[in-house]
Amino acid sequence: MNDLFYVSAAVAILSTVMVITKLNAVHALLYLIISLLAIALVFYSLGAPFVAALEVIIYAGAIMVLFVFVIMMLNLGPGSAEQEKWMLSPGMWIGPVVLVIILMAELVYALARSALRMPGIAMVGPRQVGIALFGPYLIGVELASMLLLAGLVGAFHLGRRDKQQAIGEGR
Amino acid sequence: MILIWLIIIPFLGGIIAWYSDRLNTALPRWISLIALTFDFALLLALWFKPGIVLPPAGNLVQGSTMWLAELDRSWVPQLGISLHLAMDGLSLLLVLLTVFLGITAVASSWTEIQDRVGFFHLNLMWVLAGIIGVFLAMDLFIFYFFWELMLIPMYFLIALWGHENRFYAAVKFFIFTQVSGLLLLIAILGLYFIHARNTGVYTFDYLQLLGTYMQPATEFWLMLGFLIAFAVKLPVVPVHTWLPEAHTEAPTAGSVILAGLLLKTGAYGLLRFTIPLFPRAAFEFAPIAFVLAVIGILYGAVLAFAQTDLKRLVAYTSISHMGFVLLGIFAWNETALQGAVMQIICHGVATGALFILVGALQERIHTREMGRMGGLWATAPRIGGVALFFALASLGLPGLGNFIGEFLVLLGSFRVNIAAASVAAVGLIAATVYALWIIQRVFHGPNTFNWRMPDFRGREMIIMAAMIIVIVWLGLYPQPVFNKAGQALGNLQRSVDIIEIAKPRLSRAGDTRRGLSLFTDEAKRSRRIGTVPGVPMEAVNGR
Amino acid sequence: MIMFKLLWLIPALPFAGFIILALTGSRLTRTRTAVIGAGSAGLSMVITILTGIRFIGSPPPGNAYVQVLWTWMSVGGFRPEIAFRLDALSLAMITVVTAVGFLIHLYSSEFMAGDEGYSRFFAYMNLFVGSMLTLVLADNLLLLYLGWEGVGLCSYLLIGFWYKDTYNGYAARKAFVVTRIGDTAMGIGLFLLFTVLGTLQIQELMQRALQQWGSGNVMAGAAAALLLGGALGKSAQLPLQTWLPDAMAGPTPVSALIHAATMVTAGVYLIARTHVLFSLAPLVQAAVAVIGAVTLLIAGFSALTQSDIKRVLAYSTISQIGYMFLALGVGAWSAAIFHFMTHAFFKALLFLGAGVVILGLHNEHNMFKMGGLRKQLPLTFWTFLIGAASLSALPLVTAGYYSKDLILYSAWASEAGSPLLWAAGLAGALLTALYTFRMVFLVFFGEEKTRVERKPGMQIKIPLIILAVLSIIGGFVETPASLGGLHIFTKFMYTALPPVVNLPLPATGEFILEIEAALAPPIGIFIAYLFFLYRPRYTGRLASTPSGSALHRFWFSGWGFDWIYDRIIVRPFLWFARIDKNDFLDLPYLGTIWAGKGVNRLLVHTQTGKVRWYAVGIVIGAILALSAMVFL
Amino acid sequence: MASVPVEYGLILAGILFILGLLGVLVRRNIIFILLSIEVMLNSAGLAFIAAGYRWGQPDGQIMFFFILAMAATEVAVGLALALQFYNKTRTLDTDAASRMRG
Repeated sequence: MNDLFYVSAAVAILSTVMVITKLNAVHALLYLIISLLAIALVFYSLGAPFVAALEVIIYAGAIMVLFVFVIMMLNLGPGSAEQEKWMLSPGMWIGPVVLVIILMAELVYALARSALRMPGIAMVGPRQVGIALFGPYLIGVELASMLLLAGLVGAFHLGRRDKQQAIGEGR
Repeated sequence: MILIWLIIIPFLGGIIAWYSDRLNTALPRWISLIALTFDFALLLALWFKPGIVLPPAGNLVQGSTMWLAELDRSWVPQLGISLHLAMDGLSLLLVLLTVFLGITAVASSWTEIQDRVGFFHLNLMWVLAGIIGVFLAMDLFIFYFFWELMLIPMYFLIALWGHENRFYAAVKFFIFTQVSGLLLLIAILGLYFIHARNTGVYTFDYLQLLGTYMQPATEFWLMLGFLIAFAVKLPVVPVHTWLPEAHTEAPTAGSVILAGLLLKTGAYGLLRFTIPLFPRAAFEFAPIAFVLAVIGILYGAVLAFAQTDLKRLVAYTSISHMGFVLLGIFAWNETALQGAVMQIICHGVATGALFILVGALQERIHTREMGRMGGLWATAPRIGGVALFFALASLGLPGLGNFIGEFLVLLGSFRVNIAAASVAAVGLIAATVYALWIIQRVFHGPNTFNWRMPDFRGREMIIMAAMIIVIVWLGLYPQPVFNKAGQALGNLQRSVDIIEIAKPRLSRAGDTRRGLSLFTDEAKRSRRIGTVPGVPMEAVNGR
Repeated sequence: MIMFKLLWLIPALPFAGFIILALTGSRLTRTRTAVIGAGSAGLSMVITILTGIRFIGSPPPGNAYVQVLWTWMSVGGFRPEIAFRLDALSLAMITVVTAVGFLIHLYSSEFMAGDEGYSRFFAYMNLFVGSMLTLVLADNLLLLYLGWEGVGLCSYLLIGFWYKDTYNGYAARKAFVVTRIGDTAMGIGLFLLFTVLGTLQIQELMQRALQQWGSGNVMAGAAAALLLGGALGKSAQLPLQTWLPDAMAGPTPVSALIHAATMVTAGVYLIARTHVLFSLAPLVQAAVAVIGAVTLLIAGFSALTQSDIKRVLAYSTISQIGYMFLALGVGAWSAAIFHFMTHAFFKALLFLGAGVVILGLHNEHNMFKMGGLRKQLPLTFWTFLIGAASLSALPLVTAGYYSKDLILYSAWASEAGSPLLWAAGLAGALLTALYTFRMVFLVFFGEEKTRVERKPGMQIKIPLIILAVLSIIGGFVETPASLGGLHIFTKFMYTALPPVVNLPLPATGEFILEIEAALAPPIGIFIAYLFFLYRPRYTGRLASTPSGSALHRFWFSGWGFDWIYDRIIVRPFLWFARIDKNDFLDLPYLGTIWAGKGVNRLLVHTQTGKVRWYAVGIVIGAILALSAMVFL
Repeated sequence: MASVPVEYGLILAGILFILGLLGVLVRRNIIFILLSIEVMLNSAGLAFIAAGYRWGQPDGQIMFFFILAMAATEVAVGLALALQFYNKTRTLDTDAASRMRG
């Protein structure tokens, strides 16, 4: 199990690096899917098989498909990669990288301060999760459903092309 | 119950006036007038209520015997908030002034306001309700509530019906009063918690908070919180600059209420709260207050003279006159306090009348710039005569009420601080300069711009006649007012004396107060309290 | 006693007249206005005279009668009353005020006939008479102060009566403000007196002062000096004399009543009333004498150079009040009041005569454009001549001689007197005769330069005649020892004022003093004749020398006092008012506004509108927050 | 079963999080920004899972469940916005939408 964790962690990091550096959106998306799958494995190795499955089905499946659709609808064409390259000038990396490294150093320092190489305890199966989900967290679930509904309505509203725009394009 | 009605009548009157606007634009005016007249009648009933016997000297009498009318209902007992309204002679006088000026304000805006009449009267009546509440509240929480309540309608009065620069003026007014109001809130809460820590009783009740013991430094800072809030309203000189703007830009009724009433809430606060609640700190502060008062008197007068905008000029005179009030309050002897109360009332009436006059002029010739006026006496002798009268009242002509106020303030403060009183007296000369300047610039001289305008007629003459009668009455026979105020002021003074006896830690300020051993009755006073003039209490008590 | 009960009517009647005229405005006819205006003053005079006869006939106990109307207020031991006190001093004052007041009202009813502000004029005049009577009759200093300010107000209103001319307004304001400076000093004096002695009731105050203070007490000195400040302002004495010449901008009857006969002598009355304080403060009293002496000389020299007939009379008034102050300063209280009385008669007469001239010549004030009016205005000439003789103190026949002689004698002989004061007075007497007859010669003698357009009617002539008679016989009630030694007036005054304490002086000494005092006026008149009638060229030559013209200008401008006050008070005040019009103290608040706007302008740059930029902000915030959590 | 130390999971979450953050900071294309946000959300979920693993409780997984719901909503709305944005400006460059600068 340990090996699984280390390997999939390495894969996740590498593919995530590719996500933020690739110029082509579809390529980046594919790397993200790989990253998500690797993280699903990490979840499994951390004793959360149910979530690992969710990760694969919902994240890597459903959400990523949304991205694919949108990229398809935008229909960016061949020039987009060049434009992306122009937008991503090397000098721009310096500031963010410095900031991010500081943040990371702080995170690691914070973790290292309480370093107790704590081992995990046990696998938590779908059953326990389900009981908790529909027991004490029931209101949370309801709220999540409402959030999803709101997202649905919002996405529908925003994604709709208003008439004027449609007329403008038709001309 | 009569007290709550005093507040509710204008409050409801305002709402009804607002709605009645839709039926007829004259209706809000009549409704406001009727509501205020009703209030006035209630107050007259209180005025003629059989007098209350003064409690024997040296006893702070609490409870019903102190008041002409009282209402004390528990409201939020958990936090010690109660709906405690009470009226003594001082409050009665100030509420009477409020309603009287309210009526004149409604009458003076009869033709001036043509836009959103209903809403205007709503704001007007609510300001009045708030002011009445401030004068009646005996619970600090309720007091603060009314204190804030009167600001917001005032803001709208300035911002919606004001003149050219109204938004700037309204915002400036609001920020000044709001910031100082927050200091007041902090100080109230500080007092509340200190009282609770001392006694375990959480209460906002004024009478219970009187005499709360605290460290001198704490007392000083809390006193400062109260003082600043009231000083901004009064206004005392370095924090006065909202006043000229607000007064100038407000509509006539707004200026009348600002100058006649809102400023008075500051004076009332000092009188009722700042000094009785924090006597030692206040008396320690007294020398500074004297200096500020004197500066205010002279500076306001000089700046009044410097103005070319007539309304602004009148606004600056308020600063000068309220300096006398500050002087009188901090002198804290009967003569000076009575003078301060008299000055409050007379300044309210006289300055209100001057603002109505300016408003009437502006309505007729559409300018406030004195350079564009001159020689108006020939075309409007009545306006000229009335203006002359109130200018004379303003410069403190004997025989008129303002003189009584200023004279008594100076007489009382002379006993406490000769230098302050003497320099303040110079303010009378400066007052002469600006008051006569108004008359010269507006009514005398050649009528360069060939103004022709209608003179005062019925409605305006009635307002003016009422105000003239009040001023002359107060100038020649002010005793009824002194009788009413005397009992209340006596109670306030006694409450301070008792606190000083109860806590035998007389500070240096105590000496300042009775420092002039030259003067016999101060020495007498000291003997009553049990000190030798000039010797701190510690020495007497052998500490 | 019934007569005394009517005392309150004496000031009340003019006040009633004022109220009626003020309320009716210009709706009454001119005749009715005049009847109300002059009638109220006349009625008041009748009551005064009846009361006076009664008072002299059977004096009330203590030689004083006090009528309390009501308690003004009662605050913390301060309990002034609206109360009137009739004693010898106030009786003399009210008699003069009502008599001269009524005559001038009568005169004005014709003099002002063509003026559009007819009823306003009479309203103000009535208000003045009422206030003046209140001042004089007041039983306590606060009521006196009410009258005191009231007359100042009326002076202001009447100087600026022709308000359309900006200069008149200036003169009026100057008068009010300058006198108010003195009034404020007086007010502080009242505070001091009440604070120390605990009352403002005059008799009570004087008694307590005598009990509590010895002679030379600092408090008494301070109080007396402050009251003196008020008196100096009101009576136009050095250094507050500058307003009176300008006050001549008002109508001539006003100058006659307010600025010659009555109001300006209020200061003399005040000092006489509070003489106890001044006796307790010898230093201040000496100052009164010195101020009087210096003022009478300075004003005399200024009068010599004026070309405006009314300004000559104004300076002469200052000078004559200087005599009264001199008398007060040497303790000759009665002499001061005596001179007040005769001065009221002849100075009112002179002003009224000058008014006739001015009216007749279409508002011409310049004496050099007049001349030879003797033939055209015979009655005016003769009465004016009588007034001038009385002012010059022409010996034996005029009232002015007797009063001035008394003052000069006291200045030498009194305990507090000194030969220097006497010399100043004597020089002043010569000067008085000189400038008075300069005026008479310029106006009534010489060649006729203009035609008189308007001849006076009966309402003008009657007051002139009565005042002329009074200017002659008014002095016979008090004569020096060598001329019969009548002392009716001073004896009467001694019931209210202490007699002057004279050093023993041999009878021959007194006689010599009288001769000298009697000689000064004729010499002055002779010089005037020499310079202004017989050989006017000399004058022109003298005035055209460099030092002569410089001196002329210096005297003409009233010794440069106006210039000094303009530089040290008026201009700094105006300068400060101008630069501070927008209030320096608002700057800190404006500063906060500017600071707020400045910071806003800086922070605006952080709002780039770019999402990534905001994200960087979040990251930096996160770093800081985390640092705080980790490292703190 | 020798288990993975919880810290490692947390560090992995941290690394992924800052990578996502880097993406947000560096990329101007709105699609990439959304992708990077997904990475960050996911790493947050990972941190919860790691915590849940430490205590053997289901709460961590439930938090992940909620994050998942939120991410789905966010992506739906965000992508709709991106479409709208592209329709309006004909670009995906977020810097083009800077009308709110002060």
